[in-house]
Amino acid sequence: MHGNGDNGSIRIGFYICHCGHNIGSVVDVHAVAEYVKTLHGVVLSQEYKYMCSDPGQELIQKDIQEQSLNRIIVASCSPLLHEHTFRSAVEKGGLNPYFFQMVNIRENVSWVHTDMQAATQKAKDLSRAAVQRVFHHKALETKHVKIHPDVLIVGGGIAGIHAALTLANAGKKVYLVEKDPTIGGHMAMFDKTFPTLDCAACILTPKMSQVKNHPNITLWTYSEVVKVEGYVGSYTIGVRRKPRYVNEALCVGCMDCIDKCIYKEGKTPDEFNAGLNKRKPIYIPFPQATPQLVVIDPKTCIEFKSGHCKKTCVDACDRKAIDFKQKEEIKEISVGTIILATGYQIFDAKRIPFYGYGKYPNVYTSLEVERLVNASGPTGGELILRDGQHPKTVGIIHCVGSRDKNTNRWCSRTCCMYSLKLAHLLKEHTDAEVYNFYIDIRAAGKSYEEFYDKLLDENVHFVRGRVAEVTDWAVRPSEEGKLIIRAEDTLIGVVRRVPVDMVVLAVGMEPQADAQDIRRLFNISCSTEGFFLERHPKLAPVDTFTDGIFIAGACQGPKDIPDSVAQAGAAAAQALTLIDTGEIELEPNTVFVVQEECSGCRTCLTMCPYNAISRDEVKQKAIINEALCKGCGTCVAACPSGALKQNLFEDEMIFSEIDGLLTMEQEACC
Amino acid sequence: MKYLYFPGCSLRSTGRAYEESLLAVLKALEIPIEELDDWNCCGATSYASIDETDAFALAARNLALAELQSPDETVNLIAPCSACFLVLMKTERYLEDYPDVSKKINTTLDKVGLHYHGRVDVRHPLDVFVNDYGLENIAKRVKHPLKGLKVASYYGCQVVRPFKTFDHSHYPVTMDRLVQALGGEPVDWPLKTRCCGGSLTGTIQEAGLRLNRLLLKEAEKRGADIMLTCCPLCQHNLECYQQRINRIYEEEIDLPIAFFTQLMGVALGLSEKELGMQRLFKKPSLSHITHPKGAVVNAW
Amino acid sequence: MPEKPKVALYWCASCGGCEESVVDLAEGILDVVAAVDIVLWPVAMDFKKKDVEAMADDSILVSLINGAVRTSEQEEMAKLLRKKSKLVIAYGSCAHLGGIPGLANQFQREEILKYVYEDSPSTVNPGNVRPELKVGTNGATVTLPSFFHTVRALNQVIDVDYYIPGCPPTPQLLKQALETLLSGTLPEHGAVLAPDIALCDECPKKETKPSDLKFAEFKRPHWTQIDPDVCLLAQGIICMGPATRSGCGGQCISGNMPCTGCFGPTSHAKDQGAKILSALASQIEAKDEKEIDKTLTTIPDPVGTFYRYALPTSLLRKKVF
Amino acid sequence: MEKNIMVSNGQNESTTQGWEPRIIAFFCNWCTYTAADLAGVSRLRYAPNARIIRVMCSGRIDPQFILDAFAKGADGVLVGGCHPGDCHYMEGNYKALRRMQLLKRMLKDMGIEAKRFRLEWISASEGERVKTVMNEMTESLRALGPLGLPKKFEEWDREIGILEEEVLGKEEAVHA
Repeated sequence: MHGNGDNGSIRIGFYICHCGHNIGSVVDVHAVAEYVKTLHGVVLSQEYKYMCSDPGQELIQKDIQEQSLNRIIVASCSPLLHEHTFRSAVEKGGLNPYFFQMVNIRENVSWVHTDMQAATQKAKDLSRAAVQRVFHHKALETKHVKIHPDVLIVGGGIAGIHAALTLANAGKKVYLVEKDPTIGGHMAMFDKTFPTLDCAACILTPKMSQVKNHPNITLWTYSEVVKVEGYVGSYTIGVRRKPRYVNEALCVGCMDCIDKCIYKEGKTPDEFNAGLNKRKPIYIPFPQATPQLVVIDPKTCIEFKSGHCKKTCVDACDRKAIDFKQKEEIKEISVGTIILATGYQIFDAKRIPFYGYGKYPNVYTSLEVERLVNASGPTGGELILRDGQHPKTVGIIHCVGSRDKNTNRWCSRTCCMYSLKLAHLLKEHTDAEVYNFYIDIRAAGKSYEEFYDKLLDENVHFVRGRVAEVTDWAVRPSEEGKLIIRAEDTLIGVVRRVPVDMVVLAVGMEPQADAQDIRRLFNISCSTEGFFLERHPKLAPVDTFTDGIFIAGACQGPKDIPDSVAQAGAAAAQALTLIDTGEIELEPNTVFVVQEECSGCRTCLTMCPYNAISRDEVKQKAIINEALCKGCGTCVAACPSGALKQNLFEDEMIFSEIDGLLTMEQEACC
Repeated sequence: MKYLYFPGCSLRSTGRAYEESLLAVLKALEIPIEELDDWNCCGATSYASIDETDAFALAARNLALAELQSPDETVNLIAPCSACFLVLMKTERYLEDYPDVSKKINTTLDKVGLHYHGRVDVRHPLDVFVNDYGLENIAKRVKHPLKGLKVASYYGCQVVRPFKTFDHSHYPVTMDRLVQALGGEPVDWPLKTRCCGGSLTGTIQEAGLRLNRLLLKEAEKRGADIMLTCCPLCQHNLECYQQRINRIYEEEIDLPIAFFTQLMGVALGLSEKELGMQRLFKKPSLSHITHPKGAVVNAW
Repeated sequence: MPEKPKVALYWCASCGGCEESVVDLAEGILDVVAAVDIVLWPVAMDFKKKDVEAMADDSILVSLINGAVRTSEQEEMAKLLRKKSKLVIAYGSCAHLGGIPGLANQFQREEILKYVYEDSPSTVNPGNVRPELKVGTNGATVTLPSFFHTVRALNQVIDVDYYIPGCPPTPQLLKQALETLLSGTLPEHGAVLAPDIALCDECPKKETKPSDLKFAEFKRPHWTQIDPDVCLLAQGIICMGPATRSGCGGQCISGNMPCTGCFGPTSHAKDQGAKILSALASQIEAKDEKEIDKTLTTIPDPVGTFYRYALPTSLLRKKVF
Repeated sequence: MEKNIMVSNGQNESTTQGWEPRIIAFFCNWCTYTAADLAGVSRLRYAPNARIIRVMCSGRIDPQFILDAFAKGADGVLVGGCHPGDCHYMEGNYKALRRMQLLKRMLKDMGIEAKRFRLEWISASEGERVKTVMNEMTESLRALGPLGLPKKFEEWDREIGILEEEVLGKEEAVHA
């Protein structure tokens, strides 16, 4: 069907949207509508307050029927936002949705320009281009692809865990891939959680073991995704399973081997305890590690370094689980959707030298303190400083590596609250004087402010001011041997020197070091600061620009536990929607070959990264496999004789846009 | 590429030792420089406080001259004095960032047949030595390692602030790394960039002296044998007022204050004359370094 | 006997090859002569402009005009023939696309005149004399045509009904064309009387081209020993075939020389040069900018290579000065 | 007459009055077009001289489009794609890069100033970059003046059908 009226006439309906004041205040909407009326093929041209509203959409449907329109143009916001909305409106009106064209006069015009005359001219030009373009539009079939019901979840922190359980409980098969030897992520390292002060382990470990034991969850720890191929509905994933040198099937996590290791004492900083103590080359990250499996760290194990170890561990294991020969293996799986929950890393406090981290032993990061006050931590929960003291006074410095042009500009959102929590715990453990140095207290969350009040009652001191430096430079006898925190107390307008025994740096949250690699691997985008970019900040917060890939938790931006869990649920729901629909609509912007125009020169064959183009050796012409074609159009641009065409982006359409944009009345230039 | 050199007034008066040692060291390291022809006062901090635009114009003239004198794509202009360094750089950045300012300044410059196109990069000698020439290369040329010499590096307020330049604005380490490369022992002290009182020593002396006292005492407390500066005014303040400070506050501070280039020169084996050592009130005793055998000759 | 249909042949800015190609009909020319009445053919017959002027408008069935339009005379004759003919055929690359003479659109008129009359090595012209457009000799004034700034294809001067491409067109094409016209069943106005598909379609070496061709460098024919049995592109030699209309029977290719594009683009492409540029560049091996440029330096003259025949009818038409 | 026929460098007074550069920008859907949207959402203000045409990938951009834009009256053409290695379709931007490198050389040979054609890699997060590039390009084109090919085509064609006398007059002028 060419979709044109009787005697093939083109009948265009043009609608321009005020978008409240968003467009109307900068673009003379009325003038544009009037102008478009004068263009060839335009039957109807009108303005409307909110085109995306129901009445707006119904307007289109009504006009299609009453005025037998066969081309629809809406000038409003970005097609990335509402193209789908209007296409379906057009379809409801009984017209093929691809006779629709959108003109972006908000993001591309009214929001970026101030000069009304110039903006209006630009809107006219863009509209004229669209009018000329739609003449070449054709009716197209929307493509559908099946959705493979299995889901890949990357990252075994609280977000990944929650998403995995949600999907698994809904009966979907889930692969949970975690790069560390255990799941649990940062949350497992925390002592208590704000504002409820329930212990992190108590609420997390049950979920961890559920994951381990869930029939629908395949848990691969100590593993990394190395290959991502395919597209929404059918992804092929390659997972590298790093060797633990311990046979998972045999190990029961009795830890005898660890006791028997020829290293009597640990030698390597213990990752789980933020390096506050040492672990052996053969270890279990922490008592509730899931899975309960021993790992051997080849970097420090004598056997791997010299090959001359007594291998006491091997003898210690009566189940013969230890296997130095173990090799990494690559598993290949097929999934339809992917959830990335790769989390965050903490800000490296060394980047702010004048806070003295790494220079003064008694300066700690918040994460270290979490372990320090934790019963299962290196000191069994007793607050002993690196120099053996028990602190009488503690200073907590907020916004370390947050809200700071020199490091990270964003607010890490969690530091205020966990600082309050730590203040409470420190008092509880030591009844020391605790000072909080803050810029603002951001306690925006359910019963967060109340927690802040509680802390005020606990006589924790709050100094409103950004700390200038932490120094051991004593100017008064009272300061000798202490760390002095210098900050301007902006509430009383004086610079204060507060001598303390212990400094806690409330370090901010940053994108994972490998966020960029992950982004490339999964073909999604990052926002400026390096966190994964959501499809829309408000309306599609867990979607990405790549269909079938969703994001959850702190990999999308700093988040506390409740938010991460909520987002994980949302991501799981999005994946479920796809799976249960069973198929997804794809843009029909695929490429096709006009057989009688193709000379079989093979140029296009070298263009396609998806092998969607092959050659009919009998006819000696190119043929396109629509299912594989992703619609980039690279081959079309390369076809030397113009025999390839891309639906929705045919040469004629683009030439007519160019023509429309430029054939303006000379005098009315921009 | 060759460096242009902007001496500034201090290096021709109170800071002569700085210029002498700087030039000697540059020569020893075979770093080619050329003095900026017809340079004029940078305006220091005082002019800007009276009329900023005029001050910019004054400094900008030097930048324009530099462009005339050098064909390089980016003209490296060395300004050893902290004040000159800061003022010239500040001017350069303002002209770059604020078209209206540069328009105004350039119309002024045009009147005397000059124009600034934005090609100048104002450099500090520390930056040039450490980041262009390289610590390894310096270490290679060290004749007398400053063995066992405890050095407090003092940067003063202007070289790393307010602009982020070649080092951390709160905790610079360039001079300390240099000292290390020369075989010396940097003392870690937290007052590296604290105020030396600047011109206060001449105006509200009490305040000025108090500030100097803090610096000197802490440096001594941290076991420094000598304090190095890269600013003529700092050097002057810290050195010349020690006796008065001792008198007023009943202290016994006795700390040599030298320009970092002087100690560089010593390590590179240059003579005290070349390095203007004789101009220091408190001569550091370095004979054990320059004559490790403990030879009879007293270096000073 | 009924009057035979009249045919005119005229040459503008061209080399004469097109005239040759008519003669290449060999004995076939006799059938033509038998079928039609040639009323103008400067190269072969003694008719003058005034004879044509004397004819009634539309009295010529078809004029075959070859050569590009560079002088006022060519313009004048083209317009005259248009007036007198029912049909005008742009015959050969020059009339069709601008042709080799069209490459002169890379230079300014004055540059050309200066070179030709003063600087060229073969010029002996002490007084740097240039031809006068108007010379008065005893009362009479002799005039010469003026030399335009721009070279044009025929359709940029007059309306053209059909095009016969080629440098020169093959006798077969001419024969077919005449037969169709005489048969009275006319193709649509503006048609190019050759297949609308790229040359590879009829290329004898077609099947020897690999499907994963990548260019590390481009070779020029005289730089290399050409393998007669393998696709020239596969040998790194720039062949315009993929972007050029077929119909020539791949003569150059069979002669072991690359296609230089004389048949012009297919009707699905706007700009032959841009198209082959896109196709070839896309297949360059290098990924990094410097490497890519290195490969590209092996194309010494992109415009001359990609627009050898079609510069005046390309999107940009002429170098901007 | 000579003047009119001689092709101007586009700088002649008649064209520059109240003239504003016209830029056609071809942006890829996934990176640069998204970045332009971001610029909008962030309310960054930039010069209104560019008109964006959205394609799925910079690899879709046919050199014909760029030439056509110039021929139809664009003073500059801007092509925007994902950073190398970041293409949503894996390699499209590399294909684009290769074509554009060759196209640049050809444009140079055809007398079109390098500054009139610009290839930029702008990722979805670089809204600021969109603003900068738009402004920079508008400024450099303003400095260059109009390209105005359609006008030039008219000028070039004016010589068709001018009277012999004028030609003669001109020809004499050349010799004098």
